[in-house]
Amino acid sequence: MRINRLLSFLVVLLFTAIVMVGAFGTSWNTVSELPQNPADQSNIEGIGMLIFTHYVAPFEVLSIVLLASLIGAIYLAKGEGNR
Amino acid sequence: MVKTALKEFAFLIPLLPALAFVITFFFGRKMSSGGAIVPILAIAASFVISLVITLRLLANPGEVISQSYSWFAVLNIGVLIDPLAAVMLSMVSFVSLLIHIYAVSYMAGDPGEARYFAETALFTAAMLSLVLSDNILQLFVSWELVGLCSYLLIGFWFERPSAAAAAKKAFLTTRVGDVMFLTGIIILTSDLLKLAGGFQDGTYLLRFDEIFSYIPQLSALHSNIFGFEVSHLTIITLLFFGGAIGKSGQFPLHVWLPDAMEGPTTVSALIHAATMVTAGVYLVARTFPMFIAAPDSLMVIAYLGGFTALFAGTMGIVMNDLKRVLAYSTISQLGYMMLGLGLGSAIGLEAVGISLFHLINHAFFKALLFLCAGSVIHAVGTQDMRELGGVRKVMPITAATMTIAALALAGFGIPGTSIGTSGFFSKDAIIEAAYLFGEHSNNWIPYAFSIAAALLTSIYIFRLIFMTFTGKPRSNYHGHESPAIMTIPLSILAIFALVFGGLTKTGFMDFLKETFANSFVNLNIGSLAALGRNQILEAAGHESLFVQWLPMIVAIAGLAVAFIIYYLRIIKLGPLASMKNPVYRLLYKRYYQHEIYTEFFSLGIVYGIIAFLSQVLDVIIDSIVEGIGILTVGVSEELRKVQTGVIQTYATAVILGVSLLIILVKLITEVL
Amino acid sequence: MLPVASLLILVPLIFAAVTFFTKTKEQAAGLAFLGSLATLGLTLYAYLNFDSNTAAMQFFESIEWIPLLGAKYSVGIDGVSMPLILLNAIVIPFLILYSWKEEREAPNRFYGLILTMQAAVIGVFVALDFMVFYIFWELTLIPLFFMVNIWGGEKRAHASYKFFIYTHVASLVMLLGIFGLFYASWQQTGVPTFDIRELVGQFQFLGSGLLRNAIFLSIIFGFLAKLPVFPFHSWLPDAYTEAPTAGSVLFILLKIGGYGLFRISLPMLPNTGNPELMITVLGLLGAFSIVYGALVALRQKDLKRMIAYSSLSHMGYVLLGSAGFVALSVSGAMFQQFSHGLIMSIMFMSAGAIQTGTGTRIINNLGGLAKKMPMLAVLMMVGFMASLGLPGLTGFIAEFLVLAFSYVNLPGFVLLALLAIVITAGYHLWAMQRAMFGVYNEKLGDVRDINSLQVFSMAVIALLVIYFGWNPNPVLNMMITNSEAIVSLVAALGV
Amino acid sequence: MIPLIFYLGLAALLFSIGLYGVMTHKNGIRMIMCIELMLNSANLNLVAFSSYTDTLNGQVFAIFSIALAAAEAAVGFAILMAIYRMHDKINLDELNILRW
Amino acid sequence: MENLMFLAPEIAVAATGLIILLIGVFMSPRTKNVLGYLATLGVLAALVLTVRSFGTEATMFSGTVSIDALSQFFKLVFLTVSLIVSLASIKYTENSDHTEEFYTLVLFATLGMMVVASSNDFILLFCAFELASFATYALAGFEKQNPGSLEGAMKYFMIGAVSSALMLFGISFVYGATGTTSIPMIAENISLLAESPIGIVAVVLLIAGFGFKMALVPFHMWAPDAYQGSPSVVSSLLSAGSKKMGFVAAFRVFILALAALQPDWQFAFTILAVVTMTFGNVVAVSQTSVKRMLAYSSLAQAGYIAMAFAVMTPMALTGGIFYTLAHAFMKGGAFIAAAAVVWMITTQRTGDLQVPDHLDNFRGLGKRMPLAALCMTVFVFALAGIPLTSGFMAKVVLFSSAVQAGMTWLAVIAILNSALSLFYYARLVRYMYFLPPEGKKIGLPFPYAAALLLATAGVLVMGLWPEPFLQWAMEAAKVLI
Repeated sequence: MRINRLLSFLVVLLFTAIVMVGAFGTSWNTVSELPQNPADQSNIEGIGMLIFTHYVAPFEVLSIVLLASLIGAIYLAKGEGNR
Repeated sequence: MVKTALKEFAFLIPLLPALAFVITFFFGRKMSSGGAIVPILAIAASFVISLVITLRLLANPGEVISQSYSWFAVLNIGVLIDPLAAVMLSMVSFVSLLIHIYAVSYMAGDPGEARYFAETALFTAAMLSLVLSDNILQLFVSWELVGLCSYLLIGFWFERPSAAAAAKKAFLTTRVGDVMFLTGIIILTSDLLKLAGGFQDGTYLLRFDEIFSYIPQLSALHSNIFGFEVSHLTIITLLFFGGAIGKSGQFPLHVWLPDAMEGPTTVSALIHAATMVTAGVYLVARTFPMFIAAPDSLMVIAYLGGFTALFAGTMGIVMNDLKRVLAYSTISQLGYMMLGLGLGSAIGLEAVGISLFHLINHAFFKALLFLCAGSVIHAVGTQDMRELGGVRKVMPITAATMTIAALALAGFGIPGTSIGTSGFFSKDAIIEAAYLFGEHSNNWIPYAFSIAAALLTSIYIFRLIFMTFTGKPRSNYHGHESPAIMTIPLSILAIFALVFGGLTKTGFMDFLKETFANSFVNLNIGSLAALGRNQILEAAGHESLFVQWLPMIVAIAGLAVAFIIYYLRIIKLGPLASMKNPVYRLLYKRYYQHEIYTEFFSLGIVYGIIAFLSQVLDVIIDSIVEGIGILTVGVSEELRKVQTGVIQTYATAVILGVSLLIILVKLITEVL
Repeated sequence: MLPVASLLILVPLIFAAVTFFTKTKEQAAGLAFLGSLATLGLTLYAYLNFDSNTAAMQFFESIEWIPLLGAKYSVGIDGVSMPLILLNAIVIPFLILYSWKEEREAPNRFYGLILTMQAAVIGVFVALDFMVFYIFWELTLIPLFFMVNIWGGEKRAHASYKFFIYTHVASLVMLLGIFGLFYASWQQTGVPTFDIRELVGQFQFLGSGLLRNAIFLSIIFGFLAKLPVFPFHSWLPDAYTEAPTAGSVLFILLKIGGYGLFRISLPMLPNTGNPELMITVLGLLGAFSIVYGALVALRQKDLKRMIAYSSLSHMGYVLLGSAGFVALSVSGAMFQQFSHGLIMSIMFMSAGAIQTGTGTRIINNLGGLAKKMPMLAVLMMVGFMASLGLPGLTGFIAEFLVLAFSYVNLPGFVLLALLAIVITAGYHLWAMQRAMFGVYNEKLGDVRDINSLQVFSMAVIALLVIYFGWNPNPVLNMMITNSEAIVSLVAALGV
Repeated sequence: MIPLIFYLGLAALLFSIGLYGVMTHKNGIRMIMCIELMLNSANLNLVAFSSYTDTLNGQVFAIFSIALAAAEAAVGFAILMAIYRMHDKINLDELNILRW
Repeated sequence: MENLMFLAPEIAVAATGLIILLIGVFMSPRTKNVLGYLATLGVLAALVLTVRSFGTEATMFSGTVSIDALSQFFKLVFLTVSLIVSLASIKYTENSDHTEEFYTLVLFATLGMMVVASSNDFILLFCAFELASFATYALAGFEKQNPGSLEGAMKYFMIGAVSSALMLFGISFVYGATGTTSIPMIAENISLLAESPIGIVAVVLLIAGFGFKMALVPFHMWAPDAYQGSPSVVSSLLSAGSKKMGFVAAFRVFILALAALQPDWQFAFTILAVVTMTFGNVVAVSQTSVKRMLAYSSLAQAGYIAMAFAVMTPMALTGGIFYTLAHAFMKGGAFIAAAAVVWMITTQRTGDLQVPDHLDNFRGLGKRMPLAALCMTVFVFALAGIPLTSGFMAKVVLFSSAVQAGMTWLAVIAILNSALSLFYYARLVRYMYFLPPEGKKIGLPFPYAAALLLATAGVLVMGLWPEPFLQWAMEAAKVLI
């Protein structure tokens, strides 16, 4: 198990290194200035607008996702004793 | 031209016996005597047709009967009856007829009677077809069919392991020769194709006239074999001769012939004495123009023929089996015939005449010898000479006819006159030709061979006569004379053996001279003109008396030796003729040829190669294929363990995979 | 005119489908026999309406199938395929008769598979589109796989896998070559097509010599492995030996390797990058197979295994004749296929009869069977003699044509092949002598001769062997016409 | 201004920690927690990018992703409960009747 | 207002799922069998709607949903699988108390796959992906009394969760570099991603995410366990359906969005394709559980399909897309046949009950259930690529495209693999037909028979007359190029 841990650690280290190299090696396009005071302007409204207009399809799908996982979770978690 | 009617009947000669074969094969069992009457009638008809044609040709010199039908591809089936074929046809159908008649009695009561007659009918058909074929391929086909019949008939009593083994041996040994023959045909075909520049419509590639017309070009083609420039014609003719060696039991492929005596005696008489074994001689005679143009091949034939004549004779004198003695005698006589042909380099095309003359005469007296032997065996029930003796008393006709045959074989007659057995004229002609050859080329070896062989011939045949017919019975047997249906053929043959040679001596040769002299063969080989200048017919009688008498002297000497030893029994051969004497043992064991062939060739070399090929190569190839399968399963068994069943491992694999894939892709895209 | 080519596939297939649903042995065999007779009738109809003086395709049909890939369902018959169809159509009815009285489980499947196989093999022969060709090519595997596995000998599983996978690999390699040909031609002409004749005709214009070599070699590999010849024969002895008699005969009738050689490889051969080299290699493989098969057969103890190796030896002639590349040598190779089918059918039927009669195939355990099985002995003799190339029987004609005319181009290899003739005679006679002649081996108990149906079916085939040995023209002429067409494509080769 | 790369580095680290957890822990609950960590590090990335590119898609995505993570956890725990009922333990490395 | 008619198939499936859920509550276990037929009808309706919608194109919901030939083709695939699975499940869920849950989940999973096929935005794609995943997690563990089923579900879930995290991580980088989640927009703003090292990282992370569904080595580890452990009908759905979801997502994302990074992912897919098909086939050789064997065979098939990415010619894409449909029939049918055998073994209580899909339990199937054996034979021969089956045609197009593109070596590897696969398929046939049965003959229940015949018909029709399917596949491929 110890060896496994070591191995896992090395693998994760490798992965981290790769992602880091990728992330650090990229000159990201960023806005020049972040808003100074985030509290000033809320983007909740924007997000809400997006969700209910542009992303209405994912939203609908998400509802079904929740329903599906609900059914699945209930079914699986339910004991069979009450039958 | 010969009348069309005759032409149309020519193809019936082999076809009637073939038909007889079919009828006998399917219905023979339901007929009396195995349906023997069908082949007898058919062969009689064939004989009549042959005889009529022969007489016709005799009356109209220079004419041939020739028919060709397309067979397949550029090859044909056809009939060519020239003097050479005509005499062979007549002889074959005649002897075959007599032997069939004889066999009715000889084979009576045998459960396989119908099979016997079917097979001999087939044999006769094939042999006749061989003789009258107008192309080399048909000849080869018939050649193989007679071989098949020989195989079937040797193994006629297949329940006997020795018969089955002998049949196999005969087939295989002759097969070696056949392959050479076939190779010759193949090389010839390909050469002709090249020379003719492809196929021409309307001509059949392998017809003899077609082949002969290309002889000059063929002899001009050369190939380099092991550093020697060899003419293609020489190669082809030697290969043909290879076939003849197998079929005609020449050294070194003669081993099958003595064993072939496992078959019924009638078969030995018909196939292994009179007809089939002479097919080799006939082949060489048939294609003689090619041989004439290839003198090297003729030399080989002469030496090998002469040697075989002598060599077989040496073994003949120690055999105790009645039929085996005759078998070795056959080999020896075939050697004479080959020798006669080989002397063509001295006497030209006339060699065909003298050889064929001996062939025909030999057919009569050898068939007679065998039938007499058969008669003895049939009556007495044993064929070991040591158990016989005094048979003359119970079988006078057989004894008389056999003695005549023996005289013919030994070649008794009075030189310089026309008095003598048929063997005397034909064998003397060959010996004289050998003498001419010696004078011509100063090479006396063939002559020496032929004289020595003549001595041995006389010894062994009279040893046989004396041991069988004179003295006291050496075992308890109950003999009786054979019925008339057997003795009549004996008598007929005896007459022929006695007088045929004397009657036809010059006529025969003249007749055969026409074979290649007519327009059908266009031989314009200038260089060959010199070869035929020693004409034996002219030379006959012009040699010194010694030369004329020498064959007769050695024959009488042989008779005397046999008389002293086996009739008077003055000299006891005890220690000499025992296995302790190495020479005797060598001879008795037939020069260990059987052992050499089976142990050395079939088992040693061939078996070694096979063992190598089969076990090593096949196993290697097979294990490569199987190995891939086994390897895959093995790898699979190991590789499946990657799937440990532990989720953590799975996750590790995913991450490791992602990391490595990124690195790999990065590396490769950087490098490319 | 009937659409014979399609019917020849459909009729056996339909009968096969119905046969699968029969209940009793008699129904199954009878129906299958009817089906095979119908096929025979159709074949004879085709044969009688066939013009053997032209190399052109006859009974041609073509329907669009997959336009996207240019694949069509096109079928037709010419002188290359006609004799092989004939062979199949002739032997199958007698095969069914032969096995009529044998007891076996699931007779409906047995006979159904025979007919399916027939349909598939004929399908290969009539196909003129690579796609159709390949489909039938592969379909021939399945009935045989089932055949060996259900009714085969002891090691049937191993044998059937080996055969199935080995030849499947070879087929796939061939498929790869077909792809190469297809795309190279597509690139060349701008039109996709799988038409065999068109692609073969296009072959010479394609790409570099190397590409053409690669295409040629990968396609011919499929054929050589199916034929098979040395060194691709490993599957053969096992499969032939373990198969039931009918299966062995079906294997024998599976002449698709040689057919592909004539139909596809030979016309391509002169246009490969190194035609001389190819011819040499093929000729060598052919000649070596002849010798090798004979030598290995000599050592076999199992009768069927011996016959299997002898079949390998015979197939060497097909390759040698093809490599000889003279019209008559190619015809000889074609005729060898035809004659081999007939001869080997008899031989395997004999071996099967011996096995059912005595319970063993080991030659040394037999002996003197001729006494107990006289009919079999006669028929077997015909087969064995034909197999060893005795003149007057079909085998000789084929071998003579191959040897005599291949000699023009490949003298050395022909001489090599000639060496095998004596060996061939040797093992045939040895087997015959040990099995049939000599003293009867009493250990075998009371053995009965083959039944009358078996006699009849074997006798008919034996008579055909004799008939075609004397008169090969009914099939040989069309072969010659077509091989002349093949060879004439090739004047450039300079042979 | 905090450079974007700090967020990215943090997210990468969090992700790696989650990964390490999944790879080494035996306990099912801990593993699911580690997966949540990974999902959240991705969310962190999304939000950071959203801010720094001045687009809202990322934040919307993050919201969806959180919802999905919740559902995922629900299903995961349900399966885990079923396993617990059966084996009375949730050590996932002992679940290896299916292997090879 | 959007024209919802374009989404009619999805709506039909979703509605059917909801209706089943609703009315299932009020039904007794006995009458619940009707639900299966209802689901089948719903799927069939959706299938008809999909086929009728062929040829229409639309983008909806602000460009997040794209209805085109590609999505329609894959909807066809998913609905076909769903149809087969629903049909077969009628028997599986017979007399079960949880029929409605089962069918709802099946339908929702199908819905998720269908939405993935038409999603044109990463957010939708991810959500739909997860929908299909969550529904199938629960389905995989549906036999909660069966340790195998739960174990399979757990492994599936764990690796699925890790993979979705990886995918999300990858998407985040793509989003970061391009500033958008919309697939067409990404393609426009790709420059930074294409030039930076993060591009490769993102690509491989996405490959890992999709590769989990496609079951490409080394992201496949869950697949054999989950396929083996799950109820066979669910295995059928997983292997024949949700696997294809990975492919359609990958088609859209890599070819449409990340076209600029083609060298990177093309190379990655080449490696994965070769490794996957080889690993799958080699390991399948030594399997004794038929479902596990089919799982490995499924890996191999995924490897073949992945060749489409490696070759990347129109022909290859056509072949790959065609292959997905072909594989849906073959593998879907094969798992249903396995389901039939498992049903037989468990009801007859004969044979190896521990591993009901053990190869030994297939002994003499040709005699015990002739139809199932025959169909199974067709499926495995199709998987092996024997002609007259869909598998052959698919391989012809796909492998030949590799030759066309000059990647002959890839075709050779694929072909050798294909030959190797014959080994284990033939072994299965041998067990079914050539070994003696252990037990008596029993009738095949109608649902299984119907599903098997449906799949067989699909396999044979695609093999005999592939032209229309090839045309559709080609239309779909045109969307990508």
